[in-house]
Amino acid sequence: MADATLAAPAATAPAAAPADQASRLRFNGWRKVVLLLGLALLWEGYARHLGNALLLPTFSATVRALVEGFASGELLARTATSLELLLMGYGAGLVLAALLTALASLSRWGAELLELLTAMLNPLPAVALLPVALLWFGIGAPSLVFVITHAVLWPVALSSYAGFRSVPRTLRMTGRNLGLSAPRFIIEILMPAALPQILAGLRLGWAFAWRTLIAAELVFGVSARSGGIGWFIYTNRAQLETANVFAGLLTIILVGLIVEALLFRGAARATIQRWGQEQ
Amino acid sequence: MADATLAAPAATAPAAAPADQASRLRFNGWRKVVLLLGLALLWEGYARHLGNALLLPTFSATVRALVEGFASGELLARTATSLELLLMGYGAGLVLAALLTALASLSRWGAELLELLTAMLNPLPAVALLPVALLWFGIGAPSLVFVITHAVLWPVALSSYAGFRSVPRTLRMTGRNLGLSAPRFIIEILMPAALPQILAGLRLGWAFAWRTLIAAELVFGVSARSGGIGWFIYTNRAQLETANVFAGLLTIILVGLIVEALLFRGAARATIQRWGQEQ
Amino acid sequence: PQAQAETKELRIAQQFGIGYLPFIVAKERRLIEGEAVRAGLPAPQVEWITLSGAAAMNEALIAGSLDIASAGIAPMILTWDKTRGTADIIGVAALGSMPNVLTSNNPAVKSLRDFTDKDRIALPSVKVGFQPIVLQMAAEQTFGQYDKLDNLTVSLPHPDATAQLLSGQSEITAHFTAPPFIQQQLASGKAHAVLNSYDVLGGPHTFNAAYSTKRFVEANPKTIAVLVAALDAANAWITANPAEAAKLYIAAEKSKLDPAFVEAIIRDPQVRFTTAPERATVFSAFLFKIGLIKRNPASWTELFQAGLWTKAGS
Amino acid sequence: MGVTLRVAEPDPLLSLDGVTLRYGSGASAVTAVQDITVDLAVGDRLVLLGPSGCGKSSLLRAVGGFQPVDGGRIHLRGKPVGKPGPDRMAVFQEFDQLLPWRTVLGNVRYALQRGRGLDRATAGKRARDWIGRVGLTRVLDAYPHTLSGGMKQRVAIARAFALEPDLLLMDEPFAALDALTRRQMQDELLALCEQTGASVLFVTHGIDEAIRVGTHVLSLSPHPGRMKALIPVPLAARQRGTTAFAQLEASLQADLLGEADQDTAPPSGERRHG
Amino acid sequence: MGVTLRVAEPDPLLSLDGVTLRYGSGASAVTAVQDITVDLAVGDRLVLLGPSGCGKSSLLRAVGGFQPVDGGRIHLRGKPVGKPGPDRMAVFQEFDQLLPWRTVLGNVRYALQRGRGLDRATAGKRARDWIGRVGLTRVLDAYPHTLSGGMKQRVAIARAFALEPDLLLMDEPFAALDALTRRQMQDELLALCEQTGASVLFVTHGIDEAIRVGTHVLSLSPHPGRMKALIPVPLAARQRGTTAFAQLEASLQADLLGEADQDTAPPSGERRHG
Ligand SMILES: Nc1ncnc2c1ncn2[C@@H]1O[C@H](COP(=O)(O)OP(=O)(O)OP(=O)(O)O)[C@@H](O)[C@H]1O
Ligand SMILES: Nc1ncnc2c1ncn2[C@@H]1O[C@H](COP(=O)(O)OP(=O)(O)OP(=O)(O)O)[C@@H](O)[C@H]1O
Ligand SMILES: [Mg+2]
Ligand SMILES: [Mg+2]
Repeated sequence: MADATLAAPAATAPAAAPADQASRLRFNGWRKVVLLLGLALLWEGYARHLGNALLLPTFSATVRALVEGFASGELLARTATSLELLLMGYGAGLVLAALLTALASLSRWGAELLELLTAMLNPLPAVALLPVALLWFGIGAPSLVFVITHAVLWPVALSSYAGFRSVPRTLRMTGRNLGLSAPRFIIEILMPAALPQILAGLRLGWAFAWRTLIAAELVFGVSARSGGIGWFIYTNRAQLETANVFAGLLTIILVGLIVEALLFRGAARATIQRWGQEQ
Repeated sequence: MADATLAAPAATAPAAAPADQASRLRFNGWRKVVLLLGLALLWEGYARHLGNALLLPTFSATVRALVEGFASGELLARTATSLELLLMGYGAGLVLAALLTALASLSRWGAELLELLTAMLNPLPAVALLPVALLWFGIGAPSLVFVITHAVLWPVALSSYAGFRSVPRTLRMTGRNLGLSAPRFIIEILMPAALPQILAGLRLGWAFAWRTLIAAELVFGVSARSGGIGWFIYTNRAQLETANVFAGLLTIILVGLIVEALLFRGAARATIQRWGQEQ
Repeated sequence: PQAQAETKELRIAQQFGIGYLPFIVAKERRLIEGEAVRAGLPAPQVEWITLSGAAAMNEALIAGSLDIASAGIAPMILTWDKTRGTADIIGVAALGSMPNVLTSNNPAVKSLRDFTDKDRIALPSVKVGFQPIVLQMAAEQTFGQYDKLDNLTVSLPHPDATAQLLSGQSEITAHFTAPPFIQQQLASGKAHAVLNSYDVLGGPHTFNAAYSTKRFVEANPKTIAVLVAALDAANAWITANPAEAAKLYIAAEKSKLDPAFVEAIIRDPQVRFTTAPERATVFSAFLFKIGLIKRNPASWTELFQAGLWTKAGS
Repeated sequence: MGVTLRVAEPDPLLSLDGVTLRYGSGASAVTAVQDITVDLAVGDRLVLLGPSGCGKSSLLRAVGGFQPVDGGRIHLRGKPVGKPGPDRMAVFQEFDQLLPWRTVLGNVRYALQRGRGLDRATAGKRARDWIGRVGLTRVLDAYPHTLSGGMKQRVAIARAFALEPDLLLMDEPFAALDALTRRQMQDELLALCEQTGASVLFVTHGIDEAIRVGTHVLSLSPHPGRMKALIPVPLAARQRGTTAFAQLEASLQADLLGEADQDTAPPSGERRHG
Repeated sequence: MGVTLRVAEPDPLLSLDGVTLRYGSGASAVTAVQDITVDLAVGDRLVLLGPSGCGKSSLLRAVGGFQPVDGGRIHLRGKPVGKPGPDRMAVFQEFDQLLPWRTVLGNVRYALQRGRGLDRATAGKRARDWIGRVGLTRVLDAYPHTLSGGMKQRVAIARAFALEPDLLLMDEPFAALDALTRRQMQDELLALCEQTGASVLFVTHGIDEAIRVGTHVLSLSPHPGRMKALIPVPLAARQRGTTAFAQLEASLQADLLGEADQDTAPPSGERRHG
């Protein structure tokens, strides 16, 4: 029967899964590597078939550019600059999202405000914030942090709040039964209970922070000195150094993969998977 | 005791809430209006205090520009164009997200692929897709639809998949007990069970579709004839017609509010709230 | 028979601004179609597209989504150099000469030497755009060091930079800009001119140029000739009817600008609508000197297609 | 057996006065319980006995402060019952009342820290003690999702007992337990009450359990739950095997089984077998 | 009472052969049940009786195909048990086994449509019938979250019964029901078995229920669950009040209560009261 069950769809795999967790983890890694290799080969093949290095360099050319970029130290410095901005904006976004979501779960007014602000501001592109950002924060890094915050705040708040709202009634009653204060109720009951959704929000926020950073670096007044990886991409794009452009994008992909593997997966494994909140 | 309980935090309001749902709905609307008025007043006040119409027009000036824009028919036409693109991209994104998520819940390989692609592609800015988009779809609308699809696909897929993974074991077993085929299991069990998360993903996808559309309209090329609301914003920005720029943004906000009120709230009320999946 | 081999449709991309007036006139007055008929060719299906920035132009051109791109002369030369042996782009025609001006709202700034660490110079694009290159040329002339001012530059689109400069509430104290923003800023009284690109280049120079791939130009010589003829016709018309040209521009761009204001820009003696490139080699020489291009064209004819060689370019 | 109204206690711990609970509003409103009037003195253990869906859980939730009342009043020590609090610890009917992100020990310890304000060490010690008493020392560090149904309920019981509340609200707490464990839990409950003087509101479907655990039994009519009888359990009846027990059991059994639930029992026309 | 191994059925519906179930791996592995060997003929109703946490639910899940076996084999009609299917309908122990987005009627009808391939109208008719039999006609159009615990379980029971499976897997299905409703459900179960020849695997903590429902009782030892005794229930014992019943009940009671669970029972040192 073990065979039969294993043949069943993975989505419906029995909860006994932890049984061979250790071996599975190794297995997963293996599959990821195969998939990554496959994607790289696909890229290489398509780019060669296309034969237009100005538009789409081969994977190998991109890797060469990446290695050179890191060897020269430029790509590393640019990545560091971007990551610094990103983390500041991400942090600020998380703090604001936490505050807004807390407010929303504490009072009807807060809930209405969160819903309203999310529906109104979330669709606005970063450009829309430009005038206000420049007014409040001036040129350069602080404005960038501001738009990154905007990019992170809404997805995280929306996901978390949706998570809060679907915490089962019994769990809520358990928390209230202990006479918890509002902050404790939020931090010690709602947040862990909504962690799967919060984590999904954090992942999305992270991705949108990147997107926004890159898109905004051009419009938001960065100077050659302080430019991050967006600057690297744009200047190389303007010079048709396409391999470098893709090296920059590949860097973002690599950072994404590392953060996903180390941070988000790790966090999920240490929490919601361990707690049985996720299959 | 009724008083005492009502005084309790809203987040912990008893499940008896549906009791006065009808009266509550009216109440909600009232609060929203108050909040909206407050935000409008804040805008007006701050803009007047600033006294720099070039950077930030007053709310009233923006409304005037909005009314004129709609009266002349231009804003309406632009909005219609944008909405059309948006819906196409949104639709394509949803279909792809559904396919990817289904694949991910059917096989381990699919799951790994989804996780990998999301971690890799989600952080990439629209500009990264430009070469490929141009190659595949040429300049103009199809490319725009392509990047909107990219913007919608990942948040929806990620949220849905997170939702799928946190469907309780008993519910999964119930579905499997009926010997459902894989598509049925996904459509009739996993999807409704994960609806709170899917709805959150749809909301986010909607917002990101807008953001991307506006940002991409110029990068991806439009002709004056076919330009949408992004074109409206850009041309007015190029002419320093700031009130019109904000009228364009206000239009996005209004569309966002309407879609939220009619579509997402309505959908939530007809489903997850009715089914007790959300407090 | 040869005409039939040529393209039936022509996809032309422009950017924002009055610098693209010849394109706008050709579009609105259907000059390309007219010239084609005059040359005995079937009128091509012309599609006019607006794109922002040279990079998107280049990618679209290289991807084959565009037939004719347009950008500042400096980025075009850069692209010409970068694509030698691959996409092989080549200039089709200049889109006129007009000065760009470095303006400032800081009364203390009278010349490049007066900039301090507190000043910020807004440029519409990064590093290799038209204005950054001219600024570097000026810095080279002033300080003997072309990247002397790079640390003061920030990238900000023309309209935003203009708003910032005029607001006086921002760190932006200078802006290297193009018509009509120059005239708007100067007219406001809040900014003054610090540097004129004509002075840097030593005279009138091409601002924008239209370009395509060698392959397209060679496959469609007649169409290209028609295009150049249409641009020449547009330029002639503009010069002859500045008031009407202003009105046409305002109508086509749905601009809120005052027609008299636009007309004044068109009538500005420094502004010349011509398809002949001017001082293109000054740019290429500088770009070669600072190592941005690997080959220094001996003559402007290397940069532009043969159909233009009869013009009095430089 | 008619409705035996409780003589009003002079200084009741808990007093319900004409309590009515409803769900929904307007035409679709469902009345869960109607007009419940009963007092609980300190040390009383009131067992709610009644058919499925008659509103027992709702009533417990109302007393716990989790649910508003739609008619009548609930007073605790003379004051209207307010927000939920650890003075009224509840064991809910559902299996998902443990915090999934805390271990068995963590769940009980956390409740003690927050509900009783104990420091971590003291709370941990007391938690271990109670987890031992419900027989779960083996799974001290297990997360709730790895427990069986009965084990989860025992953790919730240990948590409620450990907090030594004035009033215990227990909603079919022992339903998922085997006979032996159930008896042990009953013993623990009685011992706790004796020791701390706690009062209990207890829902069960077992008549013998009702007699064993309760000082009084409130039997409710089928949906919507109305008071059918309030029966004191004589001390003599508490011992199983005595005639007093047998008599009380028989009378309760007749009360519950005899009057068929017109609402929840299948109409005779619908039944084919049995 | 020793372990009475079942004589192998000639053509068993279900046969468990040395079944062992484990959770986790390596040092942290927990054995839920060990070495269970038993055959079920068509029409047999095997009751699993055993202390909380001894692996009854796990065993049911394994037979249902929801969980892999870690030792031994499970055969259904001679073939290794495969994926779950409507031929083995389960009533789970948890309350959240209804689809929250379907009404009471919808839940049962949907199961009939998918599990039995009936069209909507036929399925609806049969669903109504069964919902009536579990006494829930009143809440036909209610969503699960508005039901009481016992009502939810009854919907699940109606759903399982309506599908008329070959093998019913019932995990403490009547634990949340009052005595009257419980008896009605037992009757429905027995009638259904008689009518369709269904076999049943039934978990309960009630000894009287075990005797009333089962043709055989398998008593399990405390964690990890091993077979302690497999006792056939003589026809004579099925009627409550008979001496055969009383004897069997007493013997089972002694079996369950007598041998204290060394693992789950509180160590004597830890107990302070009672
Ligand atoms: N959230 C709710 N919304 C609407 N009706 C509800 C809700 N909760 C319970 N009810 C209804 O109230 C009545 C009483 O429910 P309650 O859970 O209190 O019953 P109970 O006596 O605990 O039953 P059981 O013994 O089955 O647990 C039932 O008819 C039920 O349908
Ligand atoms: N998902 C799981 N992971 C790890 N251990 C588990 C898991 N599920 C159950 N167990 C363990 O397996 C054993 C048997 O659990 P099971 O639920 O089968 O018991 P049970 O006999 O049904 O108990 P109850 O009568 O309390 O419902 C228990 O010790 C439990 O801790
Ligand atoms: Mg109940
Ligand atoms: Mg169990």
